[in-house]
Amino acid sequence: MTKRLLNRKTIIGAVSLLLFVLLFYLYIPNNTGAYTITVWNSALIYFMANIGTAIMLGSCGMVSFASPAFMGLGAYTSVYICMNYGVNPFITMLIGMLVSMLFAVLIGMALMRLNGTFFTFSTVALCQIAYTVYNGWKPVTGGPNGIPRVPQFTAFGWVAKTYFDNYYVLLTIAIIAFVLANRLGKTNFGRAMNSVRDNELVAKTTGINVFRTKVTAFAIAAGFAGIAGACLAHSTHYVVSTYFTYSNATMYIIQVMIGGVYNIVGVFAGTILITMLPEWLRPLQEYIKLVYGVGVILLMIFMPMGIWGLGSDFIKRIKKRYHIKDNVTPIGVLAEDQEVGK
Amino acid sequence: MKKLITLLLAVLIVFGMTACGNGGGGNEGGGAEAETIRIGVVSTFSGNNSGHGEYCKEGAELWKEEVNANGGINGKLVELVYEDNGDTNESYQSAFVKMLSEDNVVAVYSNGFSDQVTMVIPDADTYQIPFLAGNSSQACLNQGSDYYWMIRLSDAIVSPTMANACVDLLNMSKVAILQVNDSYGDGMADFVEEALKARGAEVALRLSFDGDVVQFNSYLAQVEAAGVDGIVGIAHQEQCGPLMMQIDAAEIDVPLMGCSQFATALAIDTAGESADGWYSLADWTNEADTETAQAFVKAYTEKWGRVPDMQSVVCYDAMHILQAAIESIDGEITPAAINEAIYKTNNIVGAMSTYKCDSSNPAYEHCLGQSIFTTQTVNGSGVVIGVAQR
Amino acid sequence: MNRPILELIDVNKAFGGVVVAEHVNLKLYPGEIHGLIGPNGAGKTTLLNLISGIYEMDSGRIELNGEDISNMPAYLRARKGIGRTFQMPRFLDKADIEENIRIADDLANPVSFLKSYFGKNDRAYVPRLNELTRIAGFSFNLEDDISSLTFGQRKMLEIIRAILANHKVLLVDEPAAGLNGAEIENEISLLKHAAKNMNMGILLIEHSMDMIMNICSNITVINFGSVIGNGTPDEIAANQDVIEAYLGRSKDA
Amino acid sequence: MYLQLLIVGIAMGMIYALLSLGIVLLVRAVGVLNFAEGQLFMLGAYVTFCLTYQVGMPLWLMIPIAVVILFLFGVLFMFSIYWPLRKSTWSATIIISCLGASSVISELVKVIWGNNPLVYAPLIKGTVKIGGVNLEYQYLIIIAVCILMIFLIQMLFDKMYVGRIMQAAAQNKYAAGLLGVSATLTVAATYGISAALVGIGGWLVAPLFLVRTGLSDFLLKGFAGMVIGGYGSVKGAVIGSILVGIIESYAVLLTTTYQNAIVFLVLIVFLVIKPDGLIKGKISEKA
Repeated sequence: MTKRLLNRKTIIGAVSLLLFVLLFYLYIPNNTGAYTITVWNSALIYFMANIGTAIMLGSCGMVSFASPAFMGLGAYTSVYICMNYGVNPFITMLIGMLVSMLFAVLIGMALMRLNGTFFTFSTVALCQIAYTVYNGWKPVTGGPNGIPRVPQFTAFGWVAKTYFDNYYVLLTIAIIAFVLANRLGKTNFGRAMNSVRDNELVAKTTGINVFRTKVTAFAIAAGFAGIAGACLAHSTHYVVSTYFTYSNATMYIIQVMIGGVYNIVGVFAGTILITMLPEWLRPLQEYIKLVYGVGVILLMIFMPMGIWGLGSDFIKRIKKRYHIKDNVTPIGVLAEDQEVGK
Repeated sequence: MKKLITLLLAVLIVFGMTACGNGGGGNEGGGAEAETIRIGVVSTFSGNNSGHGEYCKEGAELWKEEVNANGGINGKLVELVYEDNGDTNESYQSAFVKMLSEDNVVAVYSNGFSDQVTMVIPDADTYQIPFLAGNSSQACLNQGSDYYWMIRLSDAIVSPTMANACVDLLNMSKVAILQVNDSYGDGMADFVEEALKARGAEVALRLSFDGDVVQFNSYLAQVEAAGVDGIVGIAHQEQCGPLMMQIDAAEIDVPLMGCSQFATALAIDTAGESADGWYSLADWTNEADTETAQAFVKAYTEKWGRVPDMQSVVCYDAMHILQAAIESIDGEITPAAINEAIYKTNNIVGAMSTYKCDSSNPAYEHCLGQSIFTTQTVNGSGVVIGVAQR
Repeated sequence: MNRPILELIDVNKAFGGVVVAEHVNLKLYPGEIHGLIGPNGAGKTTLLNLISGIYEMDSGRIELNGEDISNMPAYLRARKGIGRTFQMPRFLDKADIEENIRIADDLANPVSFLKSYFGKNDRAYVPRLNELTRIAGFSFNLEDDISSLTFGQRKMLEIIRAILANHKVLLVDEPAAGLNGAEIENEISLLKHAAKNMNMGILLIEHSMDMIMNICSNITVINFGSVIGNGTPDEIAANQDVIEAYLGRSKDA
Repeated sequence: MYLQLLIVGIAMGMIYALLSLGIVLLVRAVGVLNFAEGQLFMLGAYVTFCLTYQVGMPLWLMIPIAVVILFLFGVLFMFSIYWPLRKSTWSATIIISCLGASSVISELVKVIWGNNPLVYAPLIKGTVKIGGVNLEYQYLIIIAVCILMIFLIQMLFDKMYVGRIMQAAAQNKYAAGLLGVSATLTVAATYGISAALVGIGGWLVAPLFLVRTGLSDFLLKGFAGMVIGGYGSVKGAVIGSILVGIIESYAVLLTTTYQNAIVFLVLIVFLVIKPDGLIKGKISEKA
């Protein structure tokens, strides 16, 4: 019985993977213009950063505004090493990620003593500090002028010249990030994070080091943000302090919440939606932000679990309507009953 | 179940997205292209700086009406295409790339911030479409792009003029520079400091503040303590008013010189009496006494019911430069041909200045502006006391 | 009898001026169900919190299997083998039942992060969970939400969770409160199973004297934070101090 | 110069205090950090501007009417932003809807009053010299009003029945329900009072910094003041805000480029070292 189940799951998985590859690698780039691709590119970059925010929020239950700070750290580290030592961007990107994570561990050790609102506010402060430093430290960050002509992605003689080339690179990195993060929730560390989110007392009495779990989650989030920042710099060929402002942080948080914090696919949907929304709402002209604000409030009120929550409710209803039963594992029923119940 | 939702969402998103993309693209092009000249304007029409976009659009629309009333350029009517660049740098780039790749325009004007312009200059190169910009950062010229054109005077050119005015006109010898710490302010302050030093004036203090700061008292306490005999201010339009008011309230009685933002109607209006006595090196003032300038102000005020801003006039003049360039083309009007024609720009009289492409100094070749006003604010209006040629 | 699994030696704790534990000594043996009783506000739950490390002691010593754990943080004590349940059952309420069970399994069978990341999602704990749930006399689906269980079932699931975590010591806080008769019967057999078959030492707070007298082999009585009686159920029933503490309280009330 | 910087810092701190008083009120009553408080501050400036110049009311009439309008707006805000989400298990939902609300308020203001800053004449023109600093008279008014407000809030919380209920509501919704008072009404009233309070703050700073949407940027400094002062303490919020003003002012001596960073760095250090703040608030749950 289990085998058959696995088969059905595998088939759905394989088909969706195939469709996914077809859609994202072939359909989109061949059916959109350069402009839409730039929008996709920024959505993919935001998505990478948002994975981190979603891990913090959905798994660990902490609202963090810090992702622009770590994006900046990743971006400037990568660009600095890349431009001064001529190292391949793909390698410097990883260095940027590691530097972000290192800083996150150090900062996290201080900030994770704070609970709830105070942690949130301290990340806002962190974001402000980071922006000020990026804007002021001219020798490294280029100050307010930023660093133009950042090297493009290159590998084995291939250079990402156009936005389409960047799209493939970013998509691949985003997929890797997605796969890495998606599995995280099913590990023991993922469960540790969830118990920290839901009930710290339960966490403590089941042997979970709450402090270390939080710091680690913060570092992981910073890692994703660092990669995203480096991608932003290399794909737009430019890095400047105004990429990493507090208002960007609020945008990221909105994207995550609109998508649905529980699931990374939801986060992806939210990111795409919020990034595309201004494009769709363009006919509204100066009322864009008004409609956007009202929309955000309504979404929070009527679907607090975001798009993902809406989607799973919808599927639940369909299953109920057509009497499709979920595969469940009954516990506590006698073995004989189990046979009969089937 | 999770996979099912995933699949559903992915499909929905993708089709929604591409449908939108195609829909947007489908409206453009086609038959209209042959008869009209399409010029793009990328500006901020939503969010915190939407004022810039409004002024810019009003200037452009005024020009379009004038041109089309006279039968267009070379018999072809002009059509303006607008893109809203939103709040972030990324959305600026998207809007700009959309303009270049999908809107079928032959040239683009944009009044984005300096860092945004810096970001998209490579895109203009890639698509080989002339890009006229309303910013004044030397860093943009330094990129050495073929397609980027600066309408105003570059900071590097203005700064010596400002230093001269400070030293000769206002007798400053020990100066405090108050600058906004963004791409515009920082670049400008560097050049001004250099130019002042070259003229033998001492820069005793250089204080920088963020773009959202409106409380300068702690800075002014330092300025006062330093005992300077002159202040140079470089700030955003919205900051100029409070800065002038606070300097007035602090009774710091030294000659004052500001960047072009200090002569804008908005800054003077908000500062009221406190604006009196400020000198400014301004690209534009509504009191400019040239014939074309007065005609522009009159036409603008009649059409829109308010006085123009610098954003309007820069855009208006950029359109005039394009008009002259397109008129000089014999054959087909292509972006490349227009760009070639801009290289031949010679003494075009705009509302703000005359424009000329001067290839004698390669560093400033793409900077078209020729003159800048020295103004003094008297009784709530900027009086032109001189015009400095470059 | 063999060595005590858990030993409290002269434990003291005060909140501000209020003394909640004073010179408390207690021994808990493996396989024993040890009752902890006392009037309301006597400091029973506080004592559990001190043992599990949620509060820090002011002075004294707690030994687990002869090892001093007095200065260990709560999570390390849990890893060493101290488990507990709460008056109001506590779960990860945004997660499903499986996840709630698996955090206990993670503690019982710790694997490295990498192994858990790349390894297969095995459910080795299911047979044992099945067995325990059958003893507890209810059933559920692993994929259900916690909210689909009744209050009594949740209390029992909490005990099951602690058993699955292979704790050596289990601190149970008022397991019978809010449960009906049948449920209490099932719960008692669950606790007895844990003590007998798993050789756990169980420290039980309960107000229902019936249950205490029925299942406990030893009872400790505390009042105002100090131990006023200790012994077998029969000894306690005859202890004059204890009777006074309870009767005195009923007079006030 | 050190004395001058001190005075300048205190003056600025008082402005932050106006904002942090409104924030602290909500923190005490509903335990929510309102990320749209800055927009309510700005709205106050616009509403008073409208009543004074566009409607043409005299001051004595304008203030009560403005207070009523802002109070009602606060109540509306509460019912649209806070109330539907009060039972949400994610603290983030309220933060997000506040962020949405801040965008809505800013944009509405722009639609109604346009993009350009507006000028609001000060109540008393001119400056006064204190300790070598020329300060606008407006600062003295701000300080006076600030002290008055602290007094009023203390009265409200400690002496009046409603205030005690509000506090009870913040600490234990269940208990507040038992008191027989509709928790809804108290929370609504708190939002109203907070909006009116902060709005009056906006009116006070308008002559100094113009009537403009950027006024909302003071929010973060107001937060910082409240956090340094002690979460939920009224006196603490004022003292903390003044401290933020002073730190910001003295930071100029060290560096101007990193001024902002210094303020927030001090804040983080403060949070980590002394999580309870200067004055321990009624609701502390930091660590």
